[in-house]
Amino acid sequence: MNKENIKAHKFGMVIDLDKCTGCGSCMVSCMSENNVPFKEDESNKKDSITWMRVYKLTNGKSFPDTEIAYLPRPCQHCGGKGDHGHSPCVSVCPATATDYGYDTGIVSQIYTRCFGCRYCMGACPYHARYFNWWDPEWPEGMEKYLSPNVSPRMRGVVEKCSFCYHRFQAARDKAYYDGRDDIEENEYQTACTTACPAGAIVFGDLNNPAHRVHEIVKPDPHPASNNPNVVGKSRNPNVFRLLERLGTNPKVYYLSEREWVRKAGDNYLEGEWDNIKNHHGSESHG
Amino acid sequence: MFPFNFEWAWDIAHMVFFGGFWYAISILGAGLTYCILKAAYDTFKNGGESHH
Amino acid sequence: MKVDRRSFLGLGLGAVAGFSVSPVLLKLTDDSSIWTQNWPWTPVPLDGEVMYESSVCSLCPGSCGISVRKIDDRPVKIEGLNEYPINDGGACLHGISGLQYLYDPSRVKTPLKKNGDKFEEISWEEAVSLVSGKLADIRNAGTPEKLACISDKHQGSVSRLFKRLLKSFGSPNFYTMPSLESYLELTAASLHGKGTTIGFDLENSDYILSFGAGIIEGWGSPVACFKANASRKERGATLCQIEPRLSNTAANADRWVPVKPGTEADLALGMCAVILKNNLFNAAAVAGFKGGFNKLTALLQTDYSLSKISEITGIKEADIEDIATQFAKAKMPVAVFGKGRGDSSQSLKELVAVQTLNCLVGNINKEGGAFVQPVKEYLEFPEETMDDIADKGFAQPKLSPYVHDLFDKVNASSQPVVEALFVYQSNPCYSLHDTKAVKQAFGKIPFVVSFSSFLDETAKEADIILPVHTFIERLEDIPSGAGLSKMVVGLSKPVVKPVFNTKHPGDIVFLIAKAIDGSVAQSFEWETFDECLEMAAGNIWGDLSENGYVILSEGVPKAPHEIDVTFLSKAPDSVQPNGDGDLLLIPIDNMRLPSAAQAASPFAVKTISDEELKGKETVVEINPQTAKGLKNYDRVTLTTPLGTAKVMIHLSEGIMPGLVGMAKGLGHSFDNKYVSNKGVNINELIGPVIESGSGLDAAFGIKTKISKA
Amino acid sequence: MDSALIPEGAKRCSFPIFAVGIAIVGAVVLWGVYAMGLIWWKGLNQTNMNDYYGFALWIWADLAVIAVGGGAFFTGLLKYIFKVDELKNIINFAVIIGFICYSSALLILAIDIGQPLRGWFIFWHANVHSMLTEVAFCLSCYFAVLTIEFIPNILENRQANKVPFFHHLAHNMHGVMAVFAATGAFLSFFHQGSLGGVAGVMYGRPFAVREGLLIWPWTFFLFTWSAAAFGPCFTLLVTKITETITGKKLVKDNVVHLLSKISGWMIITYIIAKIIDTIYWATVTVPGLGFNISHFYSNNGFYGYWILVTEILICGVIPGLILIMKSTRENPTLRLVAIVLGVVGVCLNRWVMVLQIMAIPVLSFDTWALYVPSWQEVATTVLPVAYGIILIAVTYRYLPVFPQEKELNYVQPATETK
Repeated sequence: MNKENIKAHKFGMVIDLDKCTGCGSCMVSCMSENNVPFKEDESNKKDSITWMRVYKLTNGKSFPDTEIAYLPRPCQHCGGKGDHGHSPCVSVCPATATDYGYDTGIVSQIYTRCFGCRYCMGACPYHARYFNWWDPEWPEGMEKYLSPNVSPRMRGVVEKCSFCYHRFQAARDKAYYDGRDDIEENEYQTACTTACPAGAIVFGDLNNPAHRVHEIVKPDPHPASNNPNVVGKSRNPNVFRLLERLGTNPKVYYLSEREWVRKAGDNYLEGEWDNIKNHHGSESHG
Repeated sequence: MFPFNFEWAWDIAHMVFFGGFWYAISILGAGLTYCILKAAYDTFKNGGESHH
Repeated sequence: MKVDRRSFLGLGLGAVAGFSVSPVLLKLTDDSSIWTQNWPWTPVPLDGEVMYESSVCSLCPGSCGISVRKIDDRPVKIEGLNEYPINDGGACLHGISGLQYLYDPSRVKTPLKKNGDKFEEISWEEAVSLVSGKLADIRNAGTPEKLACISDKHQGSVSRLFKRLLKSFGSPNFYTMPSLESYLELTAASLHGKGTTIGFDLENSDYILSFGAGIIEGWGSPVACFKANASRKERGATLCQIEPRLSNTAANADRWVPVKPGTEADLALGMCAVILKNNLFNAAAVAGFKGGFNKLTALLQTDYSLSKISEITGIKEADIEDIATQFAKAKMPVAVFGKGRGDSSQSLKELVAVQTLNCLVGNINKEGGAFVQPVKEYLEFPEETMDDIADKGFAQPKLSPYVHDLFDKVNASSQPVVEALFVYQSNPCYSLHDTKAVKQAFGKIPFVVSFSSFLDETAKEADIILPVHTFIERLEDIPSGAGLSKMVVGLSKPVVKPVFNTKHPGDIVFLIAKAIDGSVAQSFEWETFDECLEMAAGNIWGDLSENGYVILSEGVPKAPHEIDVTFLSKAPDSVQPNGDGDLLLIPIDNMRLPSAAQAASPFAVKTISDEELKGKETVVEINPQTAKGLKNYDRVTLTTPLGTAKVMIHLSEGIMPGLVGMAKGLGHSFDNKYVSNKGVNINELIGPVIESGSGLDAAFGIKTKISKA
Repeated sequence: MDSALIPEGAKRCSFPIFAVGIAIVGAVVLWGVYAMGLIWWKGLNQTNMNDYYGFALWIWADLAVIAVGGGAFFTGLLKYIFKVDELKNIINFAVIIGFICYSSALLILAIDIGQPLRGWFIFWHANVHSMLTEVAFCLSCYFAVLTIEFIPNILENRQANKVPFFHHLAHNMHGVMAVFAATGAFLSFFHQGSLGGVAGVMYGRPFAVREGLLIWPWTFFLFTWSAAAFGPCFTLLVTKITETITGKKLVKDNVVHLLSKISGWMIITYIIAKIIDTIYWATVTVPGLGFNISHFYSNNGFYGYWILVTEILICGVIPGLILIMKSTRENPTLRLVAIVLGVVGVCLNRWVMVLQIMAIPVLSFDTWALYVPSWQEVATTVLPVAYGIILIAVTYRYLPVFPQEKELNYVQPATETK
């Protein structure tokens, strides 16, 4: 557990919700990259495996003042309270089937280890975790397009977004092969990032000031003044995280110039938002 | 569960948790063993008579 | 010793105890868990050497460059191709799902012949001889013009070969399905002269005035449009979306102006009037107007006054004036037309009216404006060899100007006006209005040949199906850039060996032509399509095969253009919807749901919102005011003059009261349980409305009633 | 025909009647077993659980039976450690009930997990930071303890006891029972607690999360306490039911009164703690995360403040008060009411701590998720009840479960002896 290792990466992404068009490319790119199965009826979104799910947000106003925004939701790869790596899901998994990579900040899922207790799903407020209620099935011949980089999951286990960890491994191996001790920013990009036609997703190392994601997010390395659990809050007034006040410390940030969209990122008591919106994002009273 | 499982770490959490666990197990084990042995002993002492 | 109950009991317990301490249980436990980790019915993809092959996607007119990741000879992932002039890396969900089409359960695996109401497999030889035989009969009867062909587009070598086959055979009846390209060319033909087309410089414009064009709904070349739209933020460009419903484009726009459906043309002309009245037009540009500009001006001042237009469109006078002014005063404004994806029915009045806005502010062939230039033809074929029959037949007038009234003609007459019909890369029985009538027409055509990869709605109506390679199994030139400022032709390459017993459409044409023999065969003296394409592409072939694409035109065209407003100055009427219901049913185009030739993939269907599809039922969108106490997912019956449909409703504040929005692209009926038998096909509920003066099907919706089911 | 097995001097119904009764309940068991088979064979798609409801009916049943099964460890604790000797007259039954509850709990867990054949990974690859790991370990160990506590009673069967070895074994086990009971109490404290911890540590779920002491959220202690408090209620309830069915008085009133009294005081102390916890959570914890508690009880078709009131006041405060006051406690009807309310209350608490947590939206743009269990879930949840009835019937018939039975039913059977 080399928590203090300075060379440790902290991969994360920032998604520009003003650019996102809700087109679904990220969802499908993720599905085909990660051998996600499909079944006859996927219209019940509560049992439809979508590592990357695009939520539709509305400002709740009536015609013609109503507005829509789309919010893509991969696994948030939470660093947990104080960013110590005790993500809500990792800390509860009884069989160490999901783990926190202190060298990458990525929350892994070991399908052959998971025995399907689903505690992690209960613990995740983002519904980023999905259970294989059914055996995965592909129409005859279609299993030929499955990628060897990600093993298809068997029935009865939990799966979720891995930030395309296999792409990181590939990039790392290549770097090692070329005798470099680290990978380049563009060498490791997730499938959703590369697919997004609007270029709304920026992925990189939050620990590396040279990376675009860091430039946009400007994460504050110190715990938030009013909530020691919150670490890595963005210094960009238009950037926020989902449910930041819970202290889950996601590595997925969102960017929007629309106030109502930023407000939708967290929960606020009467009047709270107005007090804090000016000095940005979502302050916490925790 | 055992030091040879790779999750195992000699940290406080494991020592406390499995300390408690193995402690309980050994108490139960010891207790049971005692009862069985004692019962066997009594059985032969009283020549298979269930009354004493 | 005698085994009494007591010692038996003891033995039993002993046995159990012995077994439970033996390693057998442990071993079993371990093995069983290892088994669950390697269930034989959970596939394990084979590993191998990783390769990337670049090609071009032809699932939609966007024609993006794609990079296909392969493991040995297995394609496993399609991604956008970096540095490709159209999409530069990005990709849409349908292109990414491309591999699912390759293994689609509804693929036609070998030539099929209709026998009764079932299909039976036949050999290619038999299939070709059946087709050529029938064609020979038609020709010998001296009525070659009774062979008709429907293709998705008229550009590109494959379509050209079909056209060539018809001409050398002796028929002028080559039709294309409605598409944004066709509308761009029609509009250009009306205003700027035949043979020209229009492109919009969205990526440079600073004020985009969109009349319902679904710029992020799949309009034109989707990925390019996504990029242009996304760059607005940096460029400080404004998007004003005029549309009755809060589409994704409207939601993403800087300004959304809800307009009464079908009044867009009047709004555009109303804005023209404002621009003229307030002297906001570009005098130099207007000086060049032909075709009765004064007449038009007069017309605009009288019939398109602010107050009138405000009433017709339901938009405040101030807003109309404001938008018109902003548009006219912008440095690089552009007005964009083509409702939704721009590939369904449109009114020429609306298209021309919007383009006239561009003409008035003089942004034609200016950076960030509308580019008008001749359609770039990059292919050269030798003259067809025509015999007398061919000459005679080809000289006949075309049966009808557009594909939809071709079917009207077929249905109208008692004896067959069309003896044989070829259908390539299109699905009229699904995607044209009033599909029932279209299917009826197919029934009346004695001999229908489908060149399709899938057993889709149209293929099902055919007598012979000649299955063609899917887009990643074949070599083809893909002209692209629908609606864009640049014209590009890309080269789609076979990245995988054909999965089934299919052929390249071009090669099939050759086989048929050669089998008909005579002058027809002489027009097709190529051995393979590859050879033919190399010849036809001629001077650009080198670059095309080298780089995978050739840019035909880029940047502001130098070509001079004319502006002729005759069509508008004749004061054409706006179309009115059919039916008598109190509500108006309008189609909703949505990026996640393709509505044309290609059905959605299982992945795409998985992304469809449960506000559009729930289980097997279509969910329609209505405003709570219209709903009158109905709740989300209540079931209602939709009734239009064409029929009824049971649907669920979703209450949305994003749609104008009085409207019922229904997603396009649902209700397929072919053999793919992941995609078909889900919801209703809106084209079964909406019938064509022919626009006087253009003859186009301009139905933008249909009156409907809803009643609680 | 089975008279040889029936305890000496005890009156039992005729075997055919007994057999018929067992057969009827057995049918229910078979139904449950069929559903269980379906689930193991076809997987959890047989349930109505989904990605929002990873925890559902079963986990509630699991927590509930463990809570009401708490009577065993608590009674044992009082009897063997605190030497409350009267309780020897009910301890056997308490142990049997506990045995039923815990075996059911383990069975439910075996059905609930998606990969039953890998279930042992929870031990083998244990993550000691997970409350569920603690549950699994303590639960199975404590089940072993219950089995050990149950064995002597079985060996006291008329026939078994004839075997000298069994006779002595039973005798010796009674001898050291205090050691087992102590271990059991220790284990129970931790698994009851960690079951509460399961919810309390979910800091992604504002409705569940609690602050606490060291690694243990307050729910940890509340669960242990509530199990100890309401467990005896369940023991008494089942005793009452058995007495009604058999038409015999089986446990002397002084024993019942004593246990009721202890239970009463436990309930009162628990409910005070629970109220304080609720108030602190509602006024400090949750607002700090941006929620009004109204959020948890509105805008949905089922969960309202009624559930909070029912759990804490009607099924907590009221039974507590009834049981601590001599007059009400010794009134059979009121006592019964209190006992029933208590059992309902603790089950309701477990329901809230499993299903309501899952139902509540946390993301501001998410919606309430309500769920209705499938028949397979219901059947497998009913299964333990039926199995419990059968086990009680059999043990009552063939084992000397109630030491006072003979005495109470010698002179004038089935009447109150005051």
